[in-house]
Amino acid sequence: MELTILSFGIAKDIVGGPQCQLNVPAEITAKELKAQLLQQYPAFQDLRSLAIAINNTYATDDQVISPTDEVVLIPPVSGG
Amino acid sequence: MELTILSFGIAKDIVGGPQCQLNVPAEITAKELKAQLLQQYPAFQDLRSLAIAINNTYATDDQVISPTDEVVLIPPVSGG
Amino acid sequence: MIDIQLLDTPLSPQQCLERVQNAAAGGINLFVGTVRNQTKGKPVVRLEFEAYAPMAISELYKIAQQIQARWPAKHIVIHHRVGTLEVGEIAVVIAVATPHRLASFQACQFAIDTLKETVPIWKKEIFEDGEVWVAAHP
Amino acid sequence: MIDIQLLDTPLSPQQCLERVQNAAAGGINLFVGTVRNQTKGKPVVRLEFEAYAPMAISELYKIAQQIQARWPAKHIVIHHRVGTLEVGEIAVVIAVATPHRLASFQACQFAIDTLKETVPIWKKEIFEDGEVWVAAHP
Repeated sequence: MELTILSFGIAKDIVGGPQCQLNVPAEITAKELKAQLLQQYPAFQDLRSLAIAINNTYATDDQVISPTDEVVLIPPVSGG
Repeated sequence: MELTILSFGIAKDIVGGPQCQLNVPAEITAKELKAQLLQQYPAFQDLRSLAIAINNTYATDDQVISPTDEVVLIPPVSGG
Repeated sequence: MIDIQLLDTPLSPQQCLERVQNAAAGGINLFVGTVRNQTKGKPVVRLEFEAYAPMAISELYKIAQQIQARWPAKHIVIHHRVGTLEVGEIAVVIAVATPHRLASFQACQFAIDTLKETVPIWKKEIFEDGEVWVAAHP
Repeated sequence: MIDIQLLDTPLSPQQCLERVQNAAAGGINLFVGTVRNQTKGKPVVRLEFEAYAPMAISELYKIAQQIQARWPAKHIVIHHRVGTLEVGEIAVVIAVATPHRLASFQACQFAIDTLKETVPIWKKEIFEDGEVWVAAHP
């Protein structure tokens, strides 16, 4: 399936913009998506962390992503 | 010697005003002055603490008081 | 009362304080995070804050709710700035009012510590010769 | 910069904050102590604060100096109110600015904890049916 992924901070620089399309297997989990991203964009491997948010909440590793979910890449946060 | 003693807070209520005169032996120490006060005004015995300040500083027990010192009774503080 | 805001205009600590003040409060702790003029000795020109707004607000609410579950903090305000900030400007204000003072310190410190770990806000430091996303790399 | 004041007029947290703000500070902690509407369930009508002023100022300076010896706190403000205060009014404001946030929390908490132990200021709570010098008796 085709997934639209939003990015912020350094993730935006790594994928080349605030939004990208990714072709992923159906019923992919957050953990699998992350693995695919680390392979497709090796620069993610240099980060302190990379989290996936689904619909405004941190995803659990085994959470299944549906095509209508809002999927967001969360590189290490640095607010405050 | 005659000593002028300033009082604040509940100490003022106990000695009956912001200032009182006390007849004490020459070269009295802070500890001895305190003992005399506890005897002369037994209500001081009910307080959590009673400190003596000499010239704007907490006195040590063995500090000798001279007639020109500013002597102040410091009952338990409660600022803030 | 929980008041969470992301703002692209200057923050007002005074307003945050007034919002938490109440007759049952004895202690109010306010944390104000400002933009420092240097990082590891290197002069900072300005900062840029970016937020994933809906989730940032949701995570900030969670922090406030966790505080209310752990401490008797009736009123909590967390305002975070986004956009471009000059040196000395205020990036975040956290205000917590509690009946006794210790809880206000603990709750406010919990808020800023947790904010820095969980809230999707990112800070880019702009130096004279480049820029860095703060804390992105180990 | 150390700014210590005993005032018989309302305190301004905003002014205290502005005085400690500086370009090298990353964290500012502000503690605001206010008059609670009750003590152990008994409604408080008002408070009266009395200070042995010269020594209170001297002891507050000592606290600020101890802070500067222990933490990198360039600027410290402690303003304490004296006289009659109504419920909700501000009795004390402490502001500490440090390069990093943890020190600002620690130093500010040290200041209020030590103030309550050493500074010759006394608080009388006025109830509807009497008055009590706070903490005088065990």
